[in-house]
Amino acid sequence: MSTTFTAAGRLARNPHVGYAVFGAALMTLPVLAGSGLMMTSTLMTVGFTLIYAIVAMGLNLLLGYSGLISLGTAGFMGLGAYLAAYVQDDLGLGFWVAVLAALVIPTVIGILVGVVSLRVRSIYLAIATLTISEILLKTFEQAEWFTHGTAGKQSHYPVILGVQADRALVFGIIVVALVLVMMLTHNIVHGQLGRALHAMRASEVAAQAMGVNVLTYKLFAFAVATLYAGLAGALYLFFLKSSYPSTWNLFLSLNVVAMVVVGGLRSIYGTVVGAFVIFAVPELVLKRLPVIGDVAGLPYIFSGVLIIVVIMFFPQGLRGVWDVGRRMASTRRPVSAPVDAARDEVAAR
Amino acid sequence: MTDVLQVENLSISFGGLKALDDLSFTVSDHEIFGLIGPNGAGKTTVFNCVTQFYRPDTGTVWFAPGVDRLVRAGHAGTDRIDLVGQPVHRVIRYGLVRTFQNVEIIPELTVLDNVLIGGHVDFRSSMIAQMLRLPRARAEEAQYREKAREALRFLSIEHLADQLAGGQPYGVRKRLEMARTLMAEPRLIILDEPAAGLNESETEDLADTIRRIRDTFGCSVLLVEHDMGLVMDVCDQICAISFGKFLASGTPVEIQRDVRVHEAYLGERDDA
Amino acid sequence: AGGAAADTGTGDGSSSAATDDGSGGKVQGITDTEVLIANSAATSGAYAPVGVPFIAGIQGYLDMVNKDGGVDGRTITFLHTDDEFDPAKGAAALTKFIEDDKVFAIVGHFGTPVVAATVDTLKESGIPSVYFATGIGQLYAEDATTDAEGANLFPVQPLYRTEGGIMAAYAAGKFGATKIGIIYTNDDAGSDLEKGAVSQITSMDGVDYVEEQVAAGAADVSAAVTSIKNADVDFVIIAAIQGTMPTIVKELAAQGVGKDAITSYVNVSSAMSDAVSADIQGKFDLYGPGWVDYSTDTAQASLADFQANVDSQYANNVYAQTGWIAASFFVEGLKRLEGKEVTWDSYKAAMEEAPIQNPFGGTIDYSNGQRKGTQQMSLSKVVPVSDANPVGWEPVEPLQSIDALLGK
Amino acid sequence: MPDTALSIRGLVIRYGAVEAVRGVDLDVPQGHVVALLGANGAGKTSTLRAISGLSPVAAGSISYEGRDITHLDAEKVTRLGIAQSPEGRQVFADLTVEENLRTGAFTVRSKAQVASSFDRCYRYFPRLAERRSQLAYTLSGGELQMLAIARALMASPRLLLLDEPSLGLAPLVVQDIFRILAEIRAEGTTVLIVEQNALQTLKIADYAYVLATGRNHLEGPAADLIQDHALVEAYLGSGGKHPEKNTKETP
Amino acid sequence: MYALAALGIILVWRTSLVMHFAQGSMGMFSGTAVAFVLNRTGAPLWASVLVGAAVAIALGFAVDFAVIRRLRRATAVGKEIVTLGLIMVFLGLAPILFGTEPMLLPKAIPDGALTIGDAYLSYNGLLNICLGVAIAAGLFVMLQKTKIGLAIRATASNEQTARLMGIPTRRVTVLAWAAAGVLGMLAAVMIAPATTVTPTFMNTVQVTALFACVLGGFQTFYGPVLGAYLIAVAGNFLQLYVSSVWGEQLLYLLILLFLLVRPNGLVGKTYLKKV
Ligand SMILES: Nc1ncnc2c1ncn2[C@@H]1O[C@H](COP(=O)(O)OP(=O)(O)OP(=O)(O)O)[C@@H](O)[C@H]1O
Ligand SMILES: Nc1ncnc2c1ncn2[C@@H]1O[C@H](COP(=O)(O)OP(=O)(O)OP(=O)(O)O)[C@@H](O)[C@H]1O
Ligand SMILES: [Mg+2]
Ligand SMILES: [Mg+2]
Repeated sequence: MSTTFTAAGRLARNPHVGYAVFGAALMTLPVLAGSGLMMTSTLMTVGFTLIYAIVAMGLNLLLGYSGLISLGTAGFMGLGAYLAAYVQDDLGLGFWVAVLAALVIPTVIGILVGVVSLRVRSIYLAIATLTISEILLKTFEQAEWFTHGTAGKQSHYPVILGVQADRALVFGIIVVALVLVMMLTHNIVHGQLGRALHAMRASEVAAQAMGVNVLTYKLFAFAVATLYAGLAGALYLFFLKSSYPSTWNLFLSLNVVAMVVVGGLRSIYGTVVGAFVIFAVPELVLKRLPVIGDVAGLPYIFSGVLIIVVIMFFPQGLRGVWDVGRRMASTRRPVSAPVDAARDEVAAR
Repeated sequence: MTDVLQVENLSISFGGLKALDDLSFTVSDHEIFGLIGPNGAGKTTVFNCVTQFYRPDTGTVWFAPGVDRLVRAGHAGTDRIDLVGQPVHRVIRYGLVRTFQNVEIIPELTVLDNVLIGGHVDFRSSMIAQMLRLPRARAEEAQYREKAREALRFLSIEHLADQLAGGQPYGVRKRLEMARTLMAEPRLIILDEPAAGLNESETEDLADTIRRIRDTFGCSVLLVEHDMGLVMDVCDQICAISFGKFLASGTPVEIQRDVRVHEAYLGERDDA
Repeated sequence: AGGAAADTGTGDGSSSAATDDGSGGKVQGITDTEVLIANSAATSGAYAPVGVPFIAGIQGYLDMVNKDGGVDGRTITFLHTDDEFDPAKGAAALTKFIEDDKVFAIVGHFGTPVVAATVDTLKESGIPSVYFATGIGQLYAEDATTDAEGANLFPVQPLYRTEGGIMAAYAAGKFGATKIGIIYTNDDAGSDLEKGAVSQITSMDGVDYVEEQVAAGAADVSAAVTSIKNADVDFVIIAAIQGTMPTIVKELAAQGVGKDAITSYVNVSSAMSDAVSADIQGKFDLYGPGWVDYSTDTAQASLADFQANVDSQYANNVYAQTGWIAASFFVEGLKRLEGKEVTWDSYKAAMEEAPIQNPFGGTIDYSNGQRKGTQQMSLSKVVPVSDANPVGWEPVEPLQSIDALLGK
Repeated sequence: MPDTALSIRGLVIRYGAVEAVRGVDLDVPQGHVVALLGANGAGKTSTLRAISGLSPVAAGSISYEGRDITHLDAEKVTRLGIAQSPEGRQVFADLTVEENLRTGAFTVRSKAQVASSFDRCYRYFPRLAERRSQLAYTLSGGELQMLAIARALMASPRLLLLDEPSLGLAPLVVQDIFRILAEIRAEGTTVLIVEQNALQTLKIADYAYVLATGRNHLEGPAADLIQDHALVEAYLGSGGKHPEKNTKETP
Repeated sequence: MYALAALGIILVWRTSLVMHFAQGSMGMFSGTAVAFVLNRTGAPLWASVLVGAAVAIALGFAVDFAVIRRLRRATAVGKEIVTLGLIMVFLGLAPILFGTEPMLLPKAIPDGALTIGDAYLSYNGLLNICLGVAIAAGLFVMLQKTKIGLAIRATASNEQTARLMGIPTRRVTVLAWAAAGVLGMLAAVMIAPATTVTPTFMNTVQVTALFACVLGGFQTFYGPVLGAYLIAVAGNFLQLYVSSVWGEQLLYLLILLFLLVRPNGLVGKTYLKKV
């Protein structure tokens, strides 16, 4: 009895089990929706939220761990979406090739772009990536053979292993992808890779002195971020069955940054929460509130206010709520406050 | 072959300012070598030139970390190499590690994780292996954790291993930086003002630690410090510089007797 | 494509509408007292200036109908939500309407990105969808017999391609242009207009063209205008909507291009004529097609109704008027079923039954699966605002089709 | 006893759950040099920052010349004539040496006085005069320290707070610093100094406090404490290494 | 006009180290206010602009008091995201407050143009350019030569230490936000005559202003002004002589390549951390 208990305890403490359980919980949503206990539209909103959580996870790795800010997320996500559509629908090569293309090509382009743009720092990098995103966006509008231009690209639910997917199945794929991404991210940040990224953010010079090849690791983080963005783009396409150029604009990139910041830098679950707050809360909560939901434009304003308020009260993101809760639960390890202060100092510099 | 580091004719200038002017000195095996000089004499600049944060205008920095080390770093067939022109992040591969004048640690990581960064170059598992958490990578991670704990134990701060580095007092952070250098199997450790901000008894502990490091790890130490008590206590050899130029060198006793050093640096003889 | 999806709809309606309510005559969102319809539109942020009046127009018409007791004893309830012009949000909203709220029809589906993302969903579900506030090509069909081909879609507003063709036809047919300059924006409106115009021009003998692209929303279009000027054209098509159109016109005037120009019907509003009339005064004329014709008595009556039922701030707002039109088209279908059973199929059949009168002039014929939106356009030109002409546009030509214009 | 310039009662400072200062009392008489000593992490810096309005004060009070300044904004504290050379130098990295000094004199209205302050600082630290148009971040460690001290002097403060002024300075310059302190004191400036260099500090100070783990541990006229060197040594030496193990010590 | 918007961004960046994404939206908001006053009350342009300036200043104050000031503990990115929230608020508020009808603004100088050879330049355009250069020059002098300038730069460099020096950093930041607001408003008023006043009319301005900032470098005030004019000229040139379809992409690509060569912009200095 007690041995099973400890084994179970160990299992429960394994973060990967946590992610799997999280995924399993999400998998019940299509069932709920199918049985009418939950609105089907909620399933769609949650699905898109999870897709954004995937992109945001990549950006969190970039921003939270490596301290690099990218405003090019939307462009790469769009590229993933269009590639998936092009390979699946125009070339007819099927789901797997489409996913592969959406993973590989943006990543390769991301790395190439990274080689150029990672030479510039901080704010310049942000805008350099914005430049790339704008170039991609303009290309989506113009390259009709590829994107169907401003009429928007249409696609279909994929056929996977001979099975015609439907909304619930694509949702399931999104969940699986998210769980894998969470696990992968966990592995990256809880090991040598993550430490090297940390070191790079805290002090580039010290990191170099410790033998961290800064450019390689920046590229690595950038590549992972584009990989996730490409994946998310493909999932977006399969879920929406369409892609429209102007979707992939600066505003989306900023929203993804907002998800990371609102959820909390360097927090895996926080990123999912952030995506939920930024994308789903306005849809599922604000628009359904009395008064606010009734006046056109008000929910939108309140989404903005929501972002501001969260950052005002939880400068470390909503993850901070978790930390505070944990600190209250066990006063044994009062660790995060000094770090906050230290982080402020870093930020102030 | 008994010289680990040979700095020859090093010069660098910033704009019109000649920060280093034809400076040469040599650090031997197992030696604790002190570099002293007035503020702005160029000591930190020497360190930066040796570790390639700055590209010197002229001069060479010969480093002889031992043949196996060179072979491991991909330089078979030589017994020393010129560090000038090497990328910064490669320098540590040869066994040359430094600390910083303004302690550089990662506040958001635990003390242990901070030390683990020091082992970065020796980490063998590929990125992929780490991302997939293959058994090999896990084993290596465990092995390095143990090594990092040892390093912390060596500096008597093992009990702080799991605390965040950010909240630690200055003294602990300095030790932490030192523990980090031990992870890289150093041949030469460069310390920039390790005693700054420490009180007298802590400084004494530091002297002891530096000697123990030298003896345990069989490496050399190159040290910049304004605390003459420490310098005179631990150093085997001292080189004094002023305005980027060589001023004097010798044993602590010789340096203390040197008039030029007194004029430029030490002032009245009432401290030490 | 028809075969696979044939089970969702049942052909051209006439055979199935009245009787078949079991398998083919699907129905939802309708009770003895109420009809539920919905749309999502961007009513916040950048597109609020279009979305908000549009919704107000729809609601205004429905209010008028409901005040008179509704249609066949049913009042019409209109649900709408803000999709922020985001296709993901729009798709979720549409799912909500169709599957959760179970509305009877979608009226005034709004915005290119959202419509493009959901047009397949609409076709799959078979839900009657009346009026699209966009002009994208996916809505166009010559003889849609199944929902998979878009039989359940009833576009009203001119599709940009159609309009582009008409603009070119006016240029050549009315103004005798032989070399037409096209300045188009890189958004859906601009490029579809451009495509329509170019395909029309290439089908006409002896007419040539040059074209320049500008960014939608660009503040500086001088390069494009200079190119057009240097090409020495004799007529200019300004394929741009909203803010970019005045930018281009002002630049044309500023650079002294001095050739008459035509722009999209979307721009035919007092706000736009205000924006440019001073600049072009005495330099050249700016024309714009219209798919409505206020000159008729019916149109004047409709305008009075419109102004009585929508917020006074939208009295001259074209987007509010299009909302009004959208609702009236939908209601027309319902009215045709008075006393009969209302199902999706019967509704679609009713829409095809006979051409439908646009309250502001013109008719649209959906019979035999035609889904082409408005096919005839009038022409008006910018004049200074006066008491006689409060809108700043003066009618020049009545509604005409391309063939009529080219004298075929 | 002359008027009290600065008086601190029961000061408590918390960073999140860490209690860095746990009830410190301290008096600085007008025109005196008072030393604040203690091991690493004893709470000296936190105390100085609290005086300047940079640390959040959880409990206790700080008054300056009879006026309560406990929760006063940093910028207003400075306007009262309190200047600080902070720990870690904190110079404006992307400003030149001269501009840095000018910020120090921000609260000084009179141009003549600013000019004379410049003269004085450049006289004390000729090295800074040589480097006056160099960007601060390129300075050496010691030069930065000089700049931080000089910048505080530029305000011609009536109360000068120095946090480890000798850090990173060459022995010769350290001697200069202590000489300068004596000179400043002679001009009537009150000084509260935090130092690791206990012996030398006690030599020029009038009175000294020793803190350990955030509490008053020992105080007395500096001359007496020098005599009692062994005692000082014991306190200064013990607290540093394992501060968190020392919790049982209370006065 | 890009120059002015860019200046506003730089001003906020220099004082708060926050990338001001809402610059365009705030300019849009106060610019719309100008148009609203002008169209509804028939007030002359200059009076409307004054009202707009008041609105812009009030907005700057409001944003600083209500939001930025309370963000002491937030990171720079956090603050940047707050400016994103502000975009949504202003974009949402504008149609609700000022109605959804597109509005118009006349030019300051209605007509007349200068012709130099083939090129021509309207007097209004000339005014815009002069104003841009003059404001940039004024800001430059203010920043480099005056005490307020020093206070601004010190605040940007290290806010806490600046307070320690007795610099009223709050007033400095509020000033910067208000000034940025006015600059945004001016940019809006200049650009408005060329188009209509809608919630989106400042979008390209925002993006172009950001590009102007990197092109010119964030460290100086004249850099971004230079960058803005360069982008305008090069953009036109590329579209005229290369391709109206791909000209813009090409321009962006060039900016990117330029950054490769000069990672800190035209007149930027490298800022190396010294160890
Ligand atoms: N990047 C640089 N640009 C301009 N001057 C520099 C730069 N780096 C160093 N200097 C100048 O070179 C001189 C030597 O600096 P360095 O930091 O080596 O001195 P140091 O001997 O370490 O002094 P300290 O003991 O004060 O730390 C100083 O006067 C400094 O101002
Ligand atoms: N910003 C902060 N956040 C969290 N903890 C802090 C912070 N600043 C100081 N501390 C903690 O408060 C305690 C007192 O610190 P303080 O800097 O006041 O000590 P000190 O006496 O000046 O030490 P030192 O000699 O190292 O300068 C230390 O344990 C330190 O780790
Ligand atoms: Mg140094
Ligand atoms: Mg201290």
